[in-house]
Parts: sequence; structure tokens; C-alpha cells
Amino acid sequence: MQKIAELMQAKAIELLESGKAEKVLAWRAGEFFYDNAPAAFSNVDACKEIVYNEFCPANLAKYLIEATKQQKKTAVFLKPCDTYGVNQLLKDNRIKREYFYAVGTPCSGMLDEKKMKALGAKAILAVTCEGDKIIVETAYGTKEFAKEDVLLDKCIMCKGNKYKIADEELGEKLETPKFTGDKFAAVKAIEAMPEEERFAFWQAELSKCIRCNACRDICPACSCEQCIFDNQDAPVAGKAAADDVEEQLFHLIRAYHVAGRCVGCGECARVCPQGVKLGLLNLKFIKDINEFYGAYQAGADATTPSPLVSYKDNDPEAEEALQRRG
Amino acid sequence: MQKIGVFVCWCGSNIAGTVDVAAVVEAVKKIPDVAYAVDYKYMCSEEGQKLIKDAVVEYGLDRLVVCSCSPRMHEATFRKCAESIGINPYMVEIANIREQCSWVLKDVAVATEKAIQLAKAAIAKVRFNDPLHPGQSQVVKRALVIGGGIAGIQTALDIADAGYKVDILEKEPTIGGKMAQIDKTFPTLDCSACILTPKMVDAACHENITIHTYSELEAVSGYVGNFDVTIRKKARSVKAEICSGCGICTEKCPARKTPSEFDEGLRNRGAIYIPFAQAIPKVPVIDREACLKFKTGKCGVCSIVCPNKAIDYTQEDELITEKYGAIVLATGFELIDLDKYGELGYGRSKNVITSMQLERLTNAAGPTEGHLVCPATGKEPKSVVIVSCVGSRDTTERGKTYCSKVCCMYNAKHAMYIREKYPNVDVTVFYIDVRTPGKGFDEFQRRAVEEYGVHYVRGQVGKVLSDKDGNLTVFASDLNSGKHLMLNPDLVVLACAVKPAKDARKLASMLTASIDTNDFYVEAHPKLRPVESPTAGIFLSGMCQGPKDIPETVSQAGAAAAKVIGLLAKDKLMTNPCTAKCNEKICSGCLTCTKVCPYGAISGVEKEVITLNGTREKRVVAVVNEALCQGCGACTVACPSASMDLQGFTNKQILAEVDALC
Amino acid sequence: MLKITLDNLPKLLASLSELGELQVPCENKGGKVDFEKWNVEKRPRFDITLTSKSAKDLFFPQVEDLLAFKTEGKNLSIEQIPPSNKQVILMGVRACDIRSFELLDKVFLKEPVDTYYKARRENTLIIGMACSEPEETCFCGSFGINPTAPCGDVTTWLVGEELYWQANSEAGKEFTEKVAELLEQAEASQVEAQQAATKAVLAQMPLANFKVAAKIPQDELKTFNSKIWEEISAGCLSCCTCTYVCPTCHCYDIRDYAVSDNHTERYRCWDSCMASDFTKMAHGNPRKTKVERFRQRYMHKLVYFPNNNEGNFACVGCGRCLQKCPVNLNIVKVAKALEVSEDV
Amino acid sequence: MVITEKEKAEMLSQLAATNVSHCIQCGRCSANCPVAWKMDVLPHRMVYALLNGEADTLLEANSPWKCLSCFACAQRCPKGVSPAAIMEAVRLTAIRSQGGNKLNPNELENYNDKLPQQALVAAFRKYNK
Amino acid sequence: MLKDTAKFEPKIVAFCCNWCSYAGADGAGTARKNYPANVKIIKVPCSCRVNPMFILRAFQRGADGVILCGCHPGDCHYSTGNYYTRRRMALLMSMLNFMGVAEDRFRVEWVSAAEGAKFAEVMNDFVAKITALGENVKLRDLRCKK
Repeated sequence: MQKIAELMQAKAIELLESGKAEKVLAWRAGEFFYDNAPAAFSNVDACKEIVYNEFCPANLAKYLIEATKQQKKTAVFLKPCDTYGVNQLLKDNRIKREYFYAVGTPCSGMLDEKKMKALGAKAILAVTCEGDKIIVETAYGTKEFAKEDVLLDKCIMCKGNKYKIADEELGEKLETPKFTGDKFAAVKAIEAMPEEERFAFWQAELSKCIRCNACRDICPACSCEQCIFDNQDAPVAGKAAADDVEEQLFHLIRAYHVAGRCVGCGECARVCPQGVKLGLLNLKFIKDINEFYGAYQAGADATTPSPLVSYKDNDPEAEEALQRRG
Repeated sequence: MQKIGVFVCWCGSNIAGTVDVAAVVEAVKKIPDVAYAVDYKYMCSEEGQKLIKDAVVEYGLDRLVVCSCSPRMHEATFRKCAESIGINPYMVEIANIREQCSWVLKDVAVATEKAIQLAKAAIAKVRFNDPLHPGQSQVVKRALVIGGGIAGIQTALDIADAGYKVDILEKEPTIGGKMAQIDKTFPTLDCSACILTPKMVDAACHENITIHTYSELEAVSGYVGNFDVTIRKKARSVKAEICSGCGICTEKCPARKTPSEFDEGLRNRGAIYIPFAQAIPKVPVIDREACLKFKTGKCGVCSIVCPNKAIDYTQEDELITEKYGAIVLATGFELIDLDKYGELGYGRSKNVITSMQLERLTNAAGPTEGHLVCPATGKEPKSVVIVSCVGSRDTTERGKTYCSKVCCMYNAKHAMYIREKYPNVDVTVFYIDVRTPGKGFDEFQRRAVEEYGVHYVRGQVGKVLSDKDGNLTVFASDLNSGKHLMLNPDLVVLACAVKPAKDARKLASMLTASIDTNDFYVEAHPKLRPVESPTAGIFLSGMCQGPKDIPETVSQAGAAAAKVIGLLAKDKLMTNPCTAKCNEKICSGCLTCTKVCPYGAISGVEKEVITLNGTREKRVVAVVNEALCQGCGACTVACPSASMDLQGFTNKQILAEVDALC
Repeated sequence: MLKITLDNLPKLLASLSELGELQVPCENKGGKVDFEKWNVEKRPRFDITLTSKSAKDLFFPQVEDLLAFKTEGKNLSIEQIPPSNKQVILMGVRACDIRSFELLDKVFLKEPVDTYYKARRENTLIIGMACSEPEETCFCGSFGINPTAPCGDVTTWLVGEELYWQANSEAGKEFTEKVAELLEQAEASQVEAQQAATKAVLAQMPLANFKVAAKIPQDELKTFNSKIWEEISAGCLSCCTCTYVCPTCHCYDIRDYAVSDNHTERYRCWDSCMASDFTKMAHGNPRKTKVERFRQRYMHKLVYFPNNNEGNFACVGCGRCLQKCPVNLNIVKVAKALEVSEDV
Repeated sequence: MVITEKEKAEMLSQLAATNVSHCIQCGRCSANCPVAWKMDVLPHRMVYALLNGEADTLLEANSPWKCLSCFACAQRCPKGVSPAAIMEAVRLTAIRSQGGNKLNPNELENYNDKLPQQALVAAFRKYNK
Repeated sequence: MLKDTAKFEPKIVAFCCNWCSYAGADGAGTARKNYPANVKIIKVPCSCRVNPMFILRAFQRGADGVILCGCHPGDCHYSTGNYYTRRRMALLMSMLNFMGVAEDRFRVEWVSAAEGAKFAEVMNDFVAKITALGENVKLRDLRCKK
């Protein structure tokens, strides 16, 4: 993907020089191979620092909220999956179309250094991708992985290489990971558990939470001026976990709040410092919405109303919906 | 420090018989902020109210909790009582210890315990009550009726007679609507035009009525009592003020290829035309798509023959803006397209016609001057087949799921007067069910069978074939006998389903009036508020709300008028103060709230707000129009940031109740 | 120096757990390795270099009840919740986390002394564990910490199939006596070999030579006013991950929880300077923007804290923030940016 | 094992997979059927019989064997019911019970020679396997 | 009279919309249709005013059952409110089930103003079911129990 980085640098310079953008959102390299950080570039000279590789998972769209507030025309590099978040932000009126220029940026799936570490690659020094082979150089020797084993969870269920919104597309589209399984398999597995086991599962998961709010802050659907969890007047304000029950409610409410608006990008689960399987809560809502009210993909466009602000007169009743679940 | 007064009513023995009221008083006295508590035999009585007022003065109470019967009974009483002593009426909460406690429980200890809990919840809530003030808005004393058919005319006349100004908006060149096309009306068989045209004239002459024909709704904003409406008056190409309505232009017009809408295509009209003789206004209109002058630039015959020089080819659409206090939707109906019912032969044989075409064929003012002839041959038919339920009660994508309601009766009407005028003509009506509820309706249908010898066959027509000579064959089955029938009538009449006017959906979104899946307007309550739309200030009249016949339409028109009059009679509207309120400081402007508001009461407004940081920022925030908001609270839950709250039922109030009860 | 073979380790753990609540790194039900109270069913994960959360929870838990007040009519009664006096043995702590306790001491044990923290600190015996497989994110060396010889009351080394044991403090020595029968005498050579090997690995790590530039804490105002803050904070999401996983972050908020009309509990919980309501007062928030809040965190770690505490940075180089920041911002990036910035 | 009429009707219902409860007995199916004049039980009656569980009426009727599977009945039904599916269900039931194949090629000469060729071919393929 | 201390008395919160279900509850009272004192009603203008957070809060604070009553779909005083309620609560209930907590402790019922008898019936049934389920521990904030 080095070639793409070069294209991005050239594009950023072109957009800044032509005045099409005052600011460009892209990635800057970090200390290691994998810790690229989102960064804003407004200076043409700095654009050569733009990097792009298999470790640019974050969606830059969320920074457009600030760009819209500053009324600064901002160019943003978007991977195909990122464009869903952009549409959702547009739908939620959090960003304005006139203030951003979307550059579709090809992606062939992002890698997860945490998975590499879990598979035994301690102290990663460098990563090289050779097709489906990932070669990881560590302080304790070289390791080799199959790409599918170290793909980010969210990339395993890739939505494909189409951009849902883009002013232009950079280079050729890349082949994205093919997902043929059932994206709800994990949800179904939990549904199939007996009630006590389900409860125990979530107890174990959610008790890991340290209430850092990273899941919320990365989420393209969580874009409120003030989150209810930060609002002392709201019933659920709270900083740290008082006990496990509070965590359950925090995560339930967090997932509920984005139900119908969650684009299923999986970022919440990716950023969780404690590895809580948060994405499953969101997926559960997506699954239920699809089953109860018809298939819906948030962020596929910027206009279709969310299932939670629409209705049909023959919608299933709560109990009925529960029983209907396959 | 708040000072809450708690007043526990005995309601004679209704409450005191099961609840130990003294114990309730003792228990609530221990609650922080309760400055005074007392029980009394009948708190709603004059004496009881005096006791409350005295306590307010003596203890300096600033909020009241009355433990008594359901708030549906006496909340208003106690609110008034509070107001009279200078406490905002919304600082009163009722704990329902009668319907919810003493009347459903037998054990005194249990009932007393529950009464105390209910009182505690009310006290918890009242702590967060804020004084609320109903808003006021002026009422513009003018109504707009959209649609100039019988529904619109009747509504307008009733409103105008009560002394209020009314405008009628009609998209066609004349008022009169579908009823003007109809020959006779059931169940009396009197002439439709004879009863309609006087009403049209009344409307035209009424000093309080202004008629805008050939006009459409362009834009609407505002709310109940204060609608701002823009009307597009389409260019007639005729100066209405100097036209005498002599009609010479319509006779001399050489472009005669356009089927007459009024005559259901059974004859052609000129490019300049007056839809029918009694049209109001009797001013022609140029159909610019058909007019040679507009198409080729050559012609101008009408301009030459006009004695008053009223023709104006340069006329342009005109936009009128007007304020209204109320809007009535009376947009009526259309017949469905029969494209999807090819098997019935409509469009392939001229002798297969719709019921509306039959009306024109039998109408003395129609294309045949009332002689019933087969359109293809011009000859009188020997037998006629009438097919009911064409497209009605059809759940496939071809038709409409509902019963069109009027067809059974007009089929009987048609059959009857064909038989009356042409006793030799054989008439067969194919039906699924004959539905004739209504005064004198069943008797009417039975007369068709018993006195006029109309054949009623239970069963549906499958297909109508037409051979090369134009002879028709009707395939049907008689379900009662189980026989397969093949008939050769000369004329087939299709009683096709009705549907709301095409622009109903567009109007609904302009007016935020709800429509159902069939595009009929939805009433505020199907039983109790049948002529109001859920949006305040928008009323419904006639077919646009659902299939109905003329008498029903006229009664609904009157009812809608009464509602409008009731609204316009008010100088000011007191608005319900329990409305939604947006905390602009934290509103993100996502406007999710606007999507669930049934009243269109919330809009996004770009304004300067003070942010959480205390800085000023210009951004879109949700703004609630208090006059429109009815206080359901749907928006409060839809709001992701909880910036939308409902006054009188705030998050804090409800949660305080929850906490108190758990 | 003493040692025990890993076969006998469960016996040692059992003995230790009789002497107090034994906290060791364990995999919890959700699959994360964190310090947990040991029992026979749990297998300690000394192989994991860093626990997911830092060890500060043991002294400064995320939530801690302080007192309760109750009203009865017009009477108010306050019920103080006493500090814990439970004996805790914290085993398997890495050098970086142990240094963090020393830094936290500078905060909590200064007047006014935090009695809750003090009680826990005094009742906890710390058994350090040397690192042998450092991660690329490790940079404790930047703060003069030797990961191969952690302090603590006792230091341990896991070498091959043996655990080496050396008591440091008086408390550590006393304690060692109590479990002496399980331990045998050992030579230090194995340990020394491991230490040398670890140091060799550390030398080739990307952050081996990273040091916080001296100029950063020297001129408070210059650092404060640097233009790097705006640019570098742009990507920050304002979440609290870095704060909550940091072993040295120690801010807390005190909140009330109304149990009922007449019963309220007061507790403290972790807070983060990244939170928009951090140090919010009646007049509002002193740091209104993300840039200010972001700057605060690093000014505190790199400038204010060392300037008030004998030059000790409020960072131990554990690298948790490097691993866990959702957008890969961290103290190393900030320090490096400040270092190369001309305006600092 | 004796199968009751009700059970037979249920089997037919399952095979037909059309919701007969939607039927309003308008008779449009029968009116549209090109071979209704040859049937002893008209299509709308077939629907009614299934609704009432009269499986024997269905199985004994000649209608399914006259039915051309032209689907006019289903296409024109205002309620989305498919009498053709019921006909097919009856035929399948008969075919499945061996020897019940009722289409005799010798009877074919009785058919109208205007019958489309395709219909004949289809009928053979269907009933003479 | 001494209460039977051994018997578990569940705490039940009922949210009732003003126009249908609250009136229905009044109807139950007027007709003296008894239902247990465990049920405490909170009046809301419309079922769509009920935020899922209210329900969770009730559980958190120790409610053993929560029931939400509104007008029958199609009869909402505000036309559409209960349609939104239905979607919101179906998702909430399904999620409670998914998390292995309390979905039986939560119920949605449509009770019209005319259905006083139904109101009492529903409440009797709900109280019986919750009593059988026993105390809510899974969703209860342990802080409240100290």
C-alpha cells in the first residue's frame, strides 16, 4: 500500500495548493510500524509525512465534526468502510457536505498487531506483507502469519470495496477480504446459550470495563455535543464503574443509543483497552432490526430514516418479536 | 428550601374507608421539604379548597400534593384552587389514592402503605415541578379550504355563514368537483346538478368566500391559528375580470383534439374551454399544451372572436400569499387506473366504460344529451353488464385493499335508471357482496331487483373479450348456481375503486398531515376526532379521509366547519404548557426529534447558542413550536443527548417518581 | 538468593495466600490478564509482561466508598467507612509498576495524607518480578528503571523452570522466613545471565534511547505555550483510556449517590483530565477545549510533576498508553514533538 | 393407518401453500378459468372446500385434471389466493398415491384441437412420468 | 395485622399513558377490579415518553418488575406514539434477553381506556409471574442493597 501513500501525498498537496481544501486529514507515522496516528495537514511541506499501510484502522470521519464547526473545507481520506460513518454523520447533521472533500482510499484489509501478539509475536519491530503472508520481525525472532489470522476483526467482515460517498477515488480499488460466513454467528451463539450462561458471559465481559469511554469517543454515531453519560442532569451520568450492574447499563444504553444508527464499523470493540466484546451488543441490535423491521444498513446513504424513527402499523409486538427470533 | 403542602382527602368513605388517612398524614410529615400535611373529608369541596388556600398562606407553601381521586377527575379543580392563591397551577401534583388504591384494595394496612408510597412519589415529583405558563397565540380569522368539490363547498359555506372569511382553493378551472359530473344521486334519484349548482352559486356569491380556481398550494408554514400559505394561481390566459363568459371562443377554437376531462373523454373539448355550462367561475381557460397559438405561434382565433378582448396569451402564474387560522383538506378522490385490469377490456373496447363515464352518458348535459348509447356504435344497448368491486377489496398490487363503499349503491342506481328509461334493456350486476348500510339504502337496492327487474348475480366477471366486430363476451360464474356464464352484452360498466387525489401525499407532507398507506388522510382519533388531522389546525372533509357518499361527505363537511368555527371564534389560543423543550446548550442539531414528531412542531434553526464551554457558537439546534407541540414526548426519547425534555413530565420528574417507588 | 522449582510453585502460592490476600496476574473470565485474588483454581500468568490494567488499582481502586450520611427528620448522621486493614501480598509486579507506587506515594502520602491509600500501602507486601521478555512499547529505561531488577519487598526472577527469590526490605526478609521451608538456596548466575540477555534485547528496541529532553521541564512557560499542542492533540478523541491504564495517573472525583430520600453515599472514583467535566467548578470548566485538556495531561506528567517532585517524571515507561490509545497518541510522541519543536 | 379427511386436507393445504383464508368467494377464479365449463367443482369451490377441510371433495373432483395450469385464476385473484396451487396439490397427491394418474392419453382426442401445443406437451410431461 | 414476612412482595412499576392505560386503571378502580398493591403507577402523557433508561433505572433501583402500558397500536392519542414505543421496547426486551437478564420482568401491554377489567387482569397476572420469579438481583444496583 506504499504506492497509495504516495498517491495520497500528491493528492493532499494538490488539494491544498488548489485551495480545494484548507486542511487534509490523513495518517502520520509513529514510533513503530503499526502506530500510525490520525493527523491534520495544512502545510504542503508536511504532506510528505503522510503514511498509509495496513495499520490505519481509525475512521477519520469523526474529525470532520470539528472541521464543520470551524467551517474549514477539509479533505479526508476515507477507506470504503469509513464512508458509512460519513453518511451517518451527514444524516445526523453533524457534518456538512460543503465543508469536506472525500477522497476514496483503497484498502485491502487492516491488520491487528494485538492478534499478532496473541499469536506469540512479542516485541514487534517490523511487519511486511507479501500477499496473504504476513512476516513479522520481532525482538525474539521472525514470525509468519496468514493474513486471515491477523486481520482486524472488523475487516474479517469487510463490507466490500465500494465507497458510499466520495468526491473522487484514489487509484484502483483493491480486493477486500471476502467474508462468506454469517456475521451474526457470534450473536447467534450467545442467543443459543441458556439464560444463566448468557448472563455469566456478559458479566465476565462487562466487568472488564474501566469506563474509559473510548468506545463512545471513536464511534461515528456517537457525536452528541454532550453525551448523556457526561450530563449530570441525565439519569445515567457517571464516571467510573460503581459496580458490575452499572457497567451492564452503561453498555446497554450505549448500544441502545446508537441502535439504528450504528454502521457496524466495529471500532468500539477494536479500541477497547480491555478487549470487551462490545461489538456484539451493536450487532445484536442490527440483527434484531433486520429481523423485526427489514434489512437496514446505517450509513449506506445519508437520507433513509433510521428504523427507530420509523414504524409500520403491523410491526411485531415486543414479546412476539422475541419469539419470532430464529 | 421548598415548602410542600400535602392534602389527603377522605372522599367520604371512598378513601378513608380503606386507607388510614391519618397515618398517611403522619408518614408524609416526616419527608424532607413537607411543611404541612392535613386530611379532610372532601378536599374538592369549597371548604376543602379553603383549607388548602389557608394552609398556603399560613405555611408559605410553594407546591402542593393532593392525595385524592384520579387527576382525571379533579386535577383541574386543584390547579385552579392553587392559581387563585397565587401558586402556579403546574406546581400541583395529584396522588391517585382512590382509583389506584382504596378502590382496588381491601386490606387497610396494605392500602395505607400503598397510599403513602403514592404520596411519596407525588412529593418526589413535585420537588422538580417548575411553574409553567400556557403560551398564547393569535388566531387569524380566515380559513382555507383545499378542494372545491361538494365537501369543500359545504365546509366553506358553513364557515362563511358563521361570519368568517374562507378561501376555496381548487386546482381545476371550476369548482364543483366529481359531484358536478354525476347524473343522479342515490337513494333519492334526484338530479345531482340541481342540488349542487345552487351551492356553487351560493359559494361564488358569498361575501365571505373567495374562490381561487385553477390554483394550487405552493407552500405552507406556521401553525394552528397562524398558517402562512402561498397559492399559485396558474395562468388562465384569459382576463377573468373582463370575460363575460359568453363562450364564443370555446366554440370557435380550431384545436379540438383534447378529450374533455369533465366528460370523461367521451367527447373532445377545445384548447380554450369551459369545463361545463354551470362552471364557476364561468371563465374559459387555455390549455397551453393543446393550444395552437402556444404550440405553433399561429392561430389566435379566440383572441379575435372575443368581444371583450379578454384573451391574454402573456399571462403568467401568480403567487398569492395569505394568512389563515385553519386549513381544511377536502381534496376528494379519483378513480383508479384500469391498466392492470386488462382482462376486463377497458381501453380495448369502447363499449367497456367506467361508472363515471356512464354518469356522463346518462346525463342530459352530457355528450349524448342523456341518451344511453354504446360509445363504439352510437346505438342503444340491448343488454348491460355492471361489474362491481373492480380494484376494490383487492390485496394484490393491482388494486386497493379497502371497500370503496359507494359502488354498491351507485350500481343499483345505474341499473335502476337504465331500466326505468329503457325498460327493454337487460341489466345484470355482478357482485361479491352487496353492501348497503345507510338510511333507505337497502330498500333502494331491493327496489332495483324487485321493481325494476335488475339481475343480480353473485359472482365475479373473469374477463371481457371483444371480437373483431366489437361484440363483447363476458365470462363469469354464478356462484349460487355454480354455473359458468357467458354473456354477450352491448355495454359493460366497471365500478372501479376510488382512491385519494394524486396530490394528497404531496399536500400531506407540506401540511405535516399524516396519511395512511393508501394515501387517505389520517384523522386525529378514529372515533373521537374524526374530522381533525393529528396536526392542530388542519381539518378533514369528505373523500380525502376515506370512501364516503354524498350525505356522509356533507355531514363531515359540516362537522369540519364546526371545528374550524370553534377555532376561529377564539381570539387567542392557549397552548398546552406541557410541551417539549430543547436545551440548546447541548442540542447537537441531529434533528432526530423532528422525524418522530407527529405534528411537525420541531424544526432545525441555525442560531447562535452558548455552548457548554460558555463560548458562543452558531449551529443548528432543534426549536419547538409550542403552539404545535401537543406534548406526547416521542422526541424526548428519540433525542440521543437528552437535550429534549418534556415540561411537566421531565426526565428528572419521572425518575424522581421511579426512585420514590422502588 | 533463594529459588523454588515451578512444580512447587502452587505450594508457595498456597502458603502465601494464607499469609494474606494474594494478588497475582491471572486471566479473568473475559480473557484479560489482570491482578486478581488467587485461589487454587487460578493459574498465575507470570509469563505476561504487562497486565492489562496497571497495578495501581490495588492501592487506589477505581471506586472507593468514603462515607454515608443519613437524615432522620432534622437529624443528620455521618457514617465513616474505615480504610481497609487487610493484609495483601502483591506478587508478580514489574519494575515499572513498582516505580509507579513510589510516584503515587509522593501524591497520596504527602500532607494531607490519604488514609485510604496509606492503609493499603502499609498492609501490602510487594513481590516484584523481573522482566525477561520486554515488549517493543517498553521504555522504563528512559526513567532509570531497571526491569531486570525490580525493587519491592521481594524480587523474583522466572528463569526456565525455576523461580528465583531475593528479599530486599526488612518486611520482605521477615516474610521470606515464613515461607523459607519451601525455598532452597541458589546461585545468582542463572539470574545474571537472564538479566544480560534481557538488556541485550532492550538495547535493540525502538525506544531504547528515548529520553525526555531536559528542556521540556526546564521552561514551564515555553513548553506550555508551544504550538505543538494544537497540532498533536487534533487526533485525540478525549477518551480516558490513557489515564485509566496509566499506573501513575491519580486524579479522582468525589461523587454522591442518593440511595433514598434520607440516605446518601459518598464515594470517589477515578477521573481523567481528558474528561470535559474534569475539575468543573461553579463557574464552569477552567480548561474548556480539548487542546487545553490534552496539554494539561502532558504538562503534568512532563513538567509540573517533575518540577515539584525532585525531577521525577510522572511516567514509568510501562507502554500501556502506547498499546491502548485508540488513535495511537502517547507520551512518547508528545515528548518527541516537544523535543524537536523550536518554540520549547 | 387411517388418514382422516381433516389430515388429508391439512396435507393438501401444506402442498398448496396458499392461504385460502384470504378468499372472499368472489368467483373471479372460476370466471377466468378457460376450462371451467368442463369442471365439476369450480375453482372457487375448490378453494372453499379446502377452507372447510373437505379433502374428499377435492380429491374426487375432476377439476384438477381439467385444469391447464394457466394460472389465470391465481393471477386475477384479488386476494392473492392461488386455486391453481390447490389443483396442483390435488394432482400431486393423486400422483403420489400410485396408479392415481388420471390423465389418459386416449382421452386427448376429446380435447379441443385449438388447444395450444405447449399445453399438450406440458400436460404429458407432467402426468405421464 | 401482621404481614406474612416470608412472602416475597415484589416491587412493580407500571408506566401508563394518560389517555388510554391510566384511564383504564381508573376504570379498574371504578369497577372495583382488585389488583395487588405491589403495582405502582407512574403517569406519562404517552407510552412514547417512556425512555428505556427509565425502565433500567427502575430495575437498578430495585424494581422486580416493570410494565409499560399504552393505547392499542392505531389508537394513540398522538397518532403514532405507541408505534415508536413498540419498536423501542421490542429492541430493549430482546437486548435484555440477550444479556441474560430480566426480560420476563419487563412487559409491554396495550390497555385502552375501556379496558379496566383487562388492566386488573394484566396486573394480577404480572404480579403473579414476578412473584414466581422472585427478587430481581441481576439488574439491581448492589449499592442500593447495602
